[in-house]
Amino acid sequence: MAFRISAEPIQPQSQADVLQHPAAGACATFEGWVRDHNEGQAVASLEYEAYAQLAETEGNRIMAEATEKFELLAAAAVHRVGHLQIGEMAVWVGVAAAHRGPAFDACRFIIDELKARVPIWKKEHYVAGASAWINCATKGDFAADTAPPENS
Amino acid sequence: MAFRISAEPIQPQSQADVLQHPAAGACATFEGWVRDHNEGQAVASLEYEAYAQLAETEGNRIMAEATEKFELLAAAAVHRVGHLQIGEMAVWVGVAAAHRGPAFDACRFIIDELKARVPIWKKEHYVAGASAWINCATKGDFAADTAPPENS
Amino acid sequence: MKTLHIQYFAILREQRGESNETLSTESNDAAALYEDLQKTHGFTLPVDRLRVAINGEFQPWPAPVEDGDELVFIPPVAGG
Amino acid sequence: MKTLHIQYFAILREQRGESNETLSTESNDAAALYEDLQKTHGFTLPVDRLRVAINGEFQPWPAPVEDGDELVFIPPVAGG
Repeated sequence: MAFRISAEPIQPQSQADVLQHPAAGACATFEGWVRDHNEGQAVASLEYEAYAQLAETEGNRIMAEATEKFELLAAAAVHRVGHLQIGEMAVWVGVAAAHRGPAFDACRFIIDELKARVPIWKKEHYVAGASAWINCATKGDFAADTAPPENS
Repeated sequence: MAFRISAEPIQPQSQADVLQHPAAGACATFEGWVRDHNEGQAVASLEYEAYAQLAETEGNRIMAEATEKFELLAAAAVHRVGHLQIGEMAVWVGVAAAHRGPAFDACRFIIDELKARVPIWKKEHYVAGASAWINCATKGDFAADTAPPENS
Repeated sequence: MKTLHIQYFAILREQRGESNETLSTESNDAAALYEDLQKTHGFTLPVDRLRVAINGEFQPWPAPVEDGDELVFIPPVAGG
Repeated sequence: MKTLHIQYFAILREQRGESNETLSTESNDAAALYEDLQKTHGFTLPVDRLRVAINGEFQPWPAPVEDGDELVFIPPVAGG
């Protein structure tokens, strides 16, 4: 039931191996990938930065909450940091449970809580050259270092 | 956007490769595993049998429904047939979408519909020696070939 | 008389003791045919717990049959 | 006077131009300290959009500080 921060590319298969459990009939996973657009802008790459110590503490707290709330048999999650290109995996969450309902619900709970609570930050680099820390706007939608052009 | 029946063990990584899409920010997968118990009975192994032609037709219809309903960017699923041991993967479903909400919803829709509509049958072999085709009971919970002992 | 080809799966295959058979019948629909076969072979599932596919597609009961049709009676499914 | 150790991440790190600093302050809580630092360094985020961690744990505002504490001001998170 562990959450960790990784500076190396995430290997989903080796993550999934820890979920094996003879009583498990259902395994749900979620992967967050770097996509080529956000809020109408063409994205070139993403930078992720974490306060790793507290991120792992808070992430493990979320895993424990999910385990208790949904009667999980196993759960694991990892979040990448560093400079990621389009298509790279930013986050992986996997859970195993006896039945699929709790597996889906727990997987979604974990990714929702990770996104809401864990001290990880994301800077978008746009194809047009600007960049912005997401959710850090003090006016408008972005806290742009340089204003992204409107038509990018 | 394909569903298929496989007599060979499912390789999730090679399945997942088909989901790659530059606009995809979210990938949800579901795996059904053979678990060691069902309805209070200790399970030794499972046999899956399919009417493969219609299973693939109906499975692909479900994939198309999901793709339209949830604006998926990619989707794939495979269901195993044959005699499976505890821990083996019986079914794999994977979808990719721009955002995680539709990805989770579509993945769940697909597995729910596959289970409800696709002509695949499951025979449970119990540790105690009996076996039963699931959902085929004509009285009680199981259509047992031989009545499973009550305390298994 | 019609000649029909039937495939059996799962519990019906086991109860029939065969995976398929070709037979001649006066039945006009798949529901009536199943009820005849049920008596002969002791199928435990009543017709209202089955679906039927004709020539590779699900058909609503009573599912009229024609000479040369390929039928599959479909017990309650249990994939996943 | 208290000596405090501060780590900066993300937008605050960029706006501060440093990942960490040690400073002496008369501030009694992290909220007051942030507002002083905000004036000095031009941080764009107001204190009510931040959280604060002291010695590795989240603390509710105004978050009293003691000599030797390690502080991290936490901008709105955006994992996933």
